[in-house]
Amino acid sequence: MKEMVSMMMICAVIRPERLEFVKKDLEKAGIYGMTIFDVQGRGDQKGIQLQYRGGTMNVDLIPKIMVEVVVPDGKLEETVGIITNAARTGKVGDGRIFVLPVMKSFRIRTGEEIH
Amino acid sequence: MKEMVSMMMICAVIRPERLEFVKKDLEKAGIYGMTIFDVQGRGDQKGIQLQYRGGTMNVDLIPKIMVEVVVPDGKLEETVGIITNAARTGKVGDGRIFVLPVMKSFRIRTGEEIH
Amino acid sequence: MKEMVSMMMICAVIRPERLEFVKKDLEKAGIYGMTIFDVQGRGDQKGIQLQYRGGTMNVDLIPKIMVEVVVPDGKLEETVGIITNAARTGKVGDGRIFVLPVMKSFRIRTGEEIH
Amino acid sequence: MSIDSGTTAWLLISTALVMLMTPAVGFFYGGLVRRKNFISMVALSFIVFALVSIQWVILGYSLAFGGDIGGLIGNLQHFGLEGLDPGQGDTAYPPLLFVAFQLVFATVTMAIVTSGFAERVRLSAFVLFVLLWTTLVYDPLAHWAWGGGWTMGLGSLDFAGGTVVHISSGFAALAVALVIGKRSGFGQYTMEPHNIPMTLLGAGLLWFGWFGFNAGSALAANGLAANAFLVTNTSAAAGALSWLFASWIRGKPSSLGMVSGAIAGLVAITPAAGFVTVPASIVIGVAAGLLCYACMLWRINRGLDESLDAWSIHGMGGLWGAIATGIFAAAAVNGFSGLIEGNLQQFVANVIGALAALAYAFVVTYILAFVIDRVIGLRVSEEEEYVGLDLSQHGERV
Amino acid sequence: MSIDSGTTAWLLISTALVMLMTPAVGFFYGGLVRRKNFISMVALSFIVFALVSIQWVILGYSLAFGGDIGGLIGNLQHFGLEGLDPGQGDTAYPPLLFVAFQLVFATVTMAIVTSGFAERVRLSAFVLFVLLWTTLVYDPLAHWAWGGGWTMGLGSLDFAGGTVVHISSGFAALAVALVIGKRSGFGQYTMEPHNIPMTLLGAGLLWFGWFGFNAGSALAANGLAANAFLVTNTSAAAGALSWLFASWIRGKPSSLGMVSGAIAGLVAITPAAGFVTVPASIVIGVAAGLLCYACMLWRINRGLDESLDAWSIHGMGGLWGAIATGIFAAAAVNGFSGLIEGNLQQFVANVIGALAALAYAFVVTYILAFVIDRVIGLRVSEEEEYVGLDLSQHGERV
Amino acid sequence: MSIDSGTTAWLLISTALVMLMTPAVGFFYGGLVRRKNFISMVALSFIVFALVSIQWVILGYSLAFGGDIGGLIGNLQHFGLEGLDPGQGDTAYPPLLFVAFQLVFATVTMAIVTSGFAERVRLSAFVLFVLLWTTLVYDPLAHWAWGGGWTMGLGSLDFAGGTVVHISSGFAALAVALVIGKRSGFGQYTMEPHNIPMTLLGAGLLWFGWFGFNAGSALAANGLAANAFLVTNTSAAAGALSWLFASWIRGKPSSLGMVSGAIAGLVAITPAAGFVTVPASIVIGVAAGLLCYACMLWRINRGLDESLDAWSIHGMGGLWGAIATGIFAAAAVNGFSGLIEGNLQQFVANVIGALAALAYAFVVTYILAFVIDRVIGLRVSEEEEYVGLDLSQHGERV
Ligand SMILES: Nc1ncnc2c1ncn2[C@@H]1O[C@H](COP(=O)(O)OP(=O)(O)O)[C@@H](O)[C@H]1O
Ligand SMILES: Nc1ncnc2c1ncn2[C@@H]1O[C@H](COP(=O)(O)OP(=O)(O)O)[C@@H](O)[C@H]1O
Ligand SMILES: Nc1ncnc2c1ncn2[C@@H]1O[C@H](COP(=O)(O)OP(=O)(O)O)[C@@H](O)[C@H]1O
Repeated sequence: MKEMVSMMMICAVIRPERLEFVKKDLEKAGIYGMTIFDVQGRGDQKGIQLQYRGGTMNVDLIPKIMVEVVVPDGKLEETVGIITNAARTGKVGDGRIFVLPVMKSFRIRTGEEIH
Repeated sequence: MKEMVSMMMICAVIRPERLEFVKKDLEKAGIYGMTIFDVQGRGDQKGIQLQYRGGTMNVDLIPKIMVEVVVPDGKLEETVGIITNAARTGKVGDGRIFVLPVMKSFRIRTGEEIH
Repeated sequence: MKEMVSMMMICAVIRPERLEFVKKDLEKAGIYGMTIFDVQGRGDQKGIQLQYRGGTMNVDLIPKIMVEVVVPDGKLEETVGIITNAARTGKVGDGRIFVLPVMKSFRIRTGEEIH
Repeated sequence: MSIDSGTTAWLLISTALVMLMTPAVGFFYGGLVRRKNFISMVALSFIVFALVSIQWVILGYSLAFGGDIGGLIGNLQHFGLEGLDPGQGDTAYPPLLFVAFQLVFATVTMAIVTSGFAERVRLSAFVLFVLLWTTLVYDPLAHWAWGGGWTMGLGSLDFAGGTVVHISSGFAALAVALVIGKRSGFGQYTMEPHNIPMTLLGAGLLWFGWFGFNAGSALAANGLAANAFLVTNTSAAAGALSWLFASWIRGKPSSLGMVSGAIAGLVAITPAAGFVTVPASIVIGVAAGLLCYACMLWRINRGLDESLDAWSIHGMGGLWGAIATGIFAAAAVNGFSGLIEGNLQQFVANVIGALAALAYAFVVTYILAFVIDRVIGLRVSEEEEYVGLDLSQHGERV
Repeated sequence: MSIDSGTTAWLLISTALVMLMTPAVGFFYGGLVRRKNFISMVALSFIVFALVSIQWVILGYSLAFGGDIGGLIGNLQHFGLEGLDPGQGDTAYPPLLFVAFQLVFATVTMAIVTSGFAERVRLSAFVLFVLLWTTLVYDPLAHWAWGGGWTMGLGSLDFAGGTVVHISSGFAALAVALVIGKRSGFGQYTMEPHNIPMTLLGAGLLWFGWFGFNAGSALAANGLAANAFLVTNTSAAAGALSWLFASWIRGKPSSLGMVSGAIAGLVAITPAAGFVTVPASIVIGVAAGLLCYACMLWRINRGLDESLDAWSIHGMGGLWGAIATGIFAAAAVNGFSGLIEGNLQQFVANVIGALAALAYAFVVTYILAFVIDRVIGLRVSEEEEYVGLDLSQHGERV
Repeated sequence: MSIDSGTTAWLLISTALVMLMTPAVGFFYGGLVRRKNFISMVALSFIVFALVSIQWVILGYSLAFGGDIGGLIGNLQHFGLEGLDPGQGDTAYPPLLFVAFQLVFATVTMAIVTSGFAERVRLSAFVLFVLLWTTLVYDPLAHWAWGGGWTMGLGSLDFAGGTVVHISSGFAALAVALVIGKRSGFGQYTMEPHNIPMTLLGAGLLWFGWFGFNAGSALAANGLAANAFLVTNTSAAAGALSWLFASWIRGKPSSLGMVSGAIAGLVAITPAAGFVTVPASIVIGVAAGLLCYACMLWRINRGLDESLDAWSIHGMGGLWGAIATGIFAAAAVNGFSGLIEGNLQQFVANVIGALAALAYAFVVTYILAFVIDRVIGLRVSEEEEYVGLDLSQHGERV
């Protein structure tokens, strides 16, 4: 598959308040292209436990931002590293990064394929 | 590819009103991690036909929820089964599940790779 | 991989105002299924530069629409072509198309796998 | 009697304040439904306002305030506002202004009823229902209580519309809900309010408009209006707090609970506003919040889909208010005594007035809704309901 | 003449009600544009309010209501409100209150004009335009109709601003739209209203505020005010229903159509409110809804991007209202007769007054917009327009 | 003295207008916070309204307006509104109406203070704080300035609440913010306002309600009310423009800047509205916009998280207004002269009145917040704050 897939889509689920840092750090590394959208997520911790009088209340879907960055294979590690560092607070809920293979990639404006 | 890809991303487009059931059933099976967001979709039925006086009106984009769950290969079948059952009403518009290969997966908090 | 993957997910990031055209042209070609959602993106141009008095201001995240269409391998080229043509204005910001492999695909209503 | 400019100024602005309550009901309700029915819910309130505005000047005013026929209804002497001179009359305000002031009561009453139709009514059937309901239910009830009808003769006290407006609309909504049936999916999955801030906005505007409703009903800018104003506000605040704290004991104190309690307090003080003191209004408001909260819980437990709780808040709150008026009326305020001051007769008259309005509104509405449903169908199709009324009835989308 | 407290109370609150109409126009328009221009649209209305408020107390009031110069304009005797005593005057209300009441008319007129600028105006050019337009167009027209100018002398009737406010702003918006050009993409893809509930909110507040506008224009709390109040509401309701049903025949009955019809009815009754009866107001409202709907369809067919329909609703609705006043004026209401009561002269005077306002507003606005466009540029760059005015003009985002 | 209906009508509606300001503050603030705290912010304003409404009729009114005890506080003669007859009194309006009018001032003051609590307060602690603050801070200050207390005796002028309402709430918010601490993440990442249109809506309603606040404070419908009305509007407009243009020089002219400037202008004119002329109000408004803008920039630079700028706008704007009243008061308006007319004494009295309110409000609030924080905890847990107050305090979600 390595030979066939030369680009990767990095799907990073991050805390909304870390977006600015991720954007800036990617920019510094010359990585501008990205697509983001609002999501909600729960992780292995099953959300956040709120102390609530006698009992507790569980808020299980927490707002996050999904950042999708498509990069050539060679830039994968660097990009993942940058995002990880910029998005990390060290506390539960920092999120995940999933890397998906991209078979092909096109620029709509020109119709050309990007490699 | 099976050897290289050990995790799968399940992208399930479901009816918004079935989300609670999907969440609960996955929880029961010990599957907590998920990312969701609002989408709109049309299926092969080209949306919903509304009787409208003489004529008809076609509403072609219907609100849905996208549920993304990344699971290890071994849990794929079970997870798909749970979602399918929980999301099903039996009527047109129940949605689709697409399974995408995940090349790598990281936990941002620790930076570690997840297998 | 070709043998194992018989469907592809086309992820097209397009201008919101081109959505109608993309929808109509796909419809003409008999392609109805699609899932869309609102995203924001920046491309290699780092967003849009606004002349702003003495200085300039950079708006780097521009609203786009993500159109996801899952098609059998055989229809990939045609579909990409249709989307590209319908979404193109020829100006910077027209967007990208990324093609991801789909391992499996199910119809929730029936539980059947789609090929 | 010559026109008094101060009285007239107060009635003019009161009328405008009450007018605002109709769209406010729309926003209050609109925030509570699902996103796909937001526009529909607000639009219903505007449609009500437009239809009833026209019906009232042509027919409704005369049915309510025309010469009495057997204590039941007014005659057609004022059809098309015939015989009303804009400038003269035997009141300190112009007769036409009274027409306008009463008009906005008729509209907001009808708007409250939309609770029972929420998220599932066919627009064409709704238009028909509005025209018939306001004519067959509201106009007679207004005549009974204020236009020289039999409950007025009985001495039943209703300062600003506890029976005419709230009991009638609340129980009408219940009847409608029974006929039209539950929303598809009700009880199977949660139907969360999609835009709570819009409901809070509606609540704020309702509270604001209610000063015109109750203090305007003094029909003068005097001490009675001031009393009505202050007890109205006090009861609303008391209702908000009692519901808030009651729900806090059971779980989280929601903002929706708080404003529901405020509306409950406003409803309950409505018939009493010109008869009770401020301390009594605290009691009335606290009880209204608790009662309506309990009624809402009961309704939900029973699986009744009177969707936006017009019944538990307006119906039951109005019932409590009518009874409370018979209990707490204080001679010092307006010359009328209630049970506490030993006047059992007043209490009985008020109970009779309230139950009569309740029974009449419920029964006639039930029949009306039933007939319309059989003849042209009250409810949209399953697909239209699934897609939402915004799209299916108006071709619009939030 | 000594101050009457009732009259003064009514004018105070009427002024506040009309003040609310300017942000209401902002929300009405803001819901109709695309999301990226929502803040801009509301902000324009606030900017208008602030700028015209200052211009009016310094210069505008004097130009409109200062001593007459040749029937065309007022002199500068009240520059900076010079010579106006807060407490005394020859009216039953304080002179300063009249200044405030007229001020809010000037602001809302200007706010309506923003329709023609929607989603494409450069903020700096807009500021300049506002200051010049209110001085060169609004102030003279207000003088003509109400300040002792030539149309007033002619006997042309305009109770609350059909010519001064609506014809002038509607045709000004048309002129602006012609100069500034279509929004990029107009006619190529649909530009859907992004937030219909906010438009409905704006409509509700406009309807509410309009009671101050029309009934306040009686300048007294009396039978005339009551008449104006009731015909205003009736015409609005009639307009809402006629547009609703007309559009229902062609397709889905949209909530936007309904509130557009209500505004059309409110516009048309504005010049007539103090002169016509309730039955006449039904006719005026129904016709307004149908006419303005037809004008809107015509405009869209013609590919004209007068984006938010100030022209079809305020311009054409105002024109109809001015003419209708000449037709339906009834002596019983206010001593003036129209065509129906055989007074051709009144009809002619009203037509002349309306056409004069129309021509003056259109021509002067066109020249003004044209000159500003050439000198400093009225329109944002293509990129700024694409990104939206919220971001490009205000650096803000919904 | 017999009741005057015009005066009463104006006070009734003014009370309703001021009532609307409390939810308006909720929406103004709600749009400025992050989405997860929108409901909370609006709910706080409703809770304030309900709590203070009850406290006022039981205790607050008597503390503020009961018989004077040493110039510091009122006695309990009016506990539970004891001894107030709805109908009679020595004013042209009913005594109960004065209770209601003053009530809505107490509520809006408290609502402004929520700025310092934004996005991090525990609901139960807040309820306690409200009851104590309005009793220990607001009621005495109201007594000092209006109820026969020592600053009133001193001759310090405060027409509609510059010291009592604005200085006190602004500096109280500052004290609260110091005690409760910064929002987690403040200064590390941007916390953008999540719904600017709702803030603009709140601003529009505040501007509207402020006419009742200032012109209502004339306690009559006369020339003084008209003057207060017009200078209020003028100062608001001037403040909006000065902040707008000042921020334009530094960057984009934001809509939030503009409405903040308008509020600044409204705040500053509040104590002055019945004493200064229209030209002076332009100066007061322009200066208010610039001063409050500078204070906001200073606060942000200092890393102070008084989150929604009650301090810079109400606190500092109110301070400027109180001083400006001492400067610009013109005998022609209301018989009082300020510094400009050579009356140094007035200036000194006003400065003393302002500083006393400032010091008292700041110190007592600080102690109060500190004690509550130690005893039961003012702030939610880190998790609750992260999830947002809507969910964690109310169990609701936008
Ligand atoms: N298995 C999964 N599939 C899809 N999304 C996931 C999965 N696990 C976590 N996520 C996403 O990552 C987010 C953070 O996960 P969480 O477990 O809370 O953080 P952490 O990785 O710090 O333990 C979740 O809110 C969710 O959006
Ligand atoms: N080819 C496709 N590509 C992407 N999304 C699809 C595709 N087909 C269907 N979907 C998504 O699945 C949803 C349900 O599809 P639909 O055909 O209506 O249901 P059913 O599978 O019950 O026939 C659609 O709304 C859309 O979001
Ligand atoms: N590397 C990338 N990864 C993810 N999304 C991208 C990437 N590059 C571009 N995009 C998406 O495509 C959109 C258009 O890209 P842009 O570079 O502005 O257009 P063009 O392809 O015309 O140069 C962006 O707004 C973004 O959403």
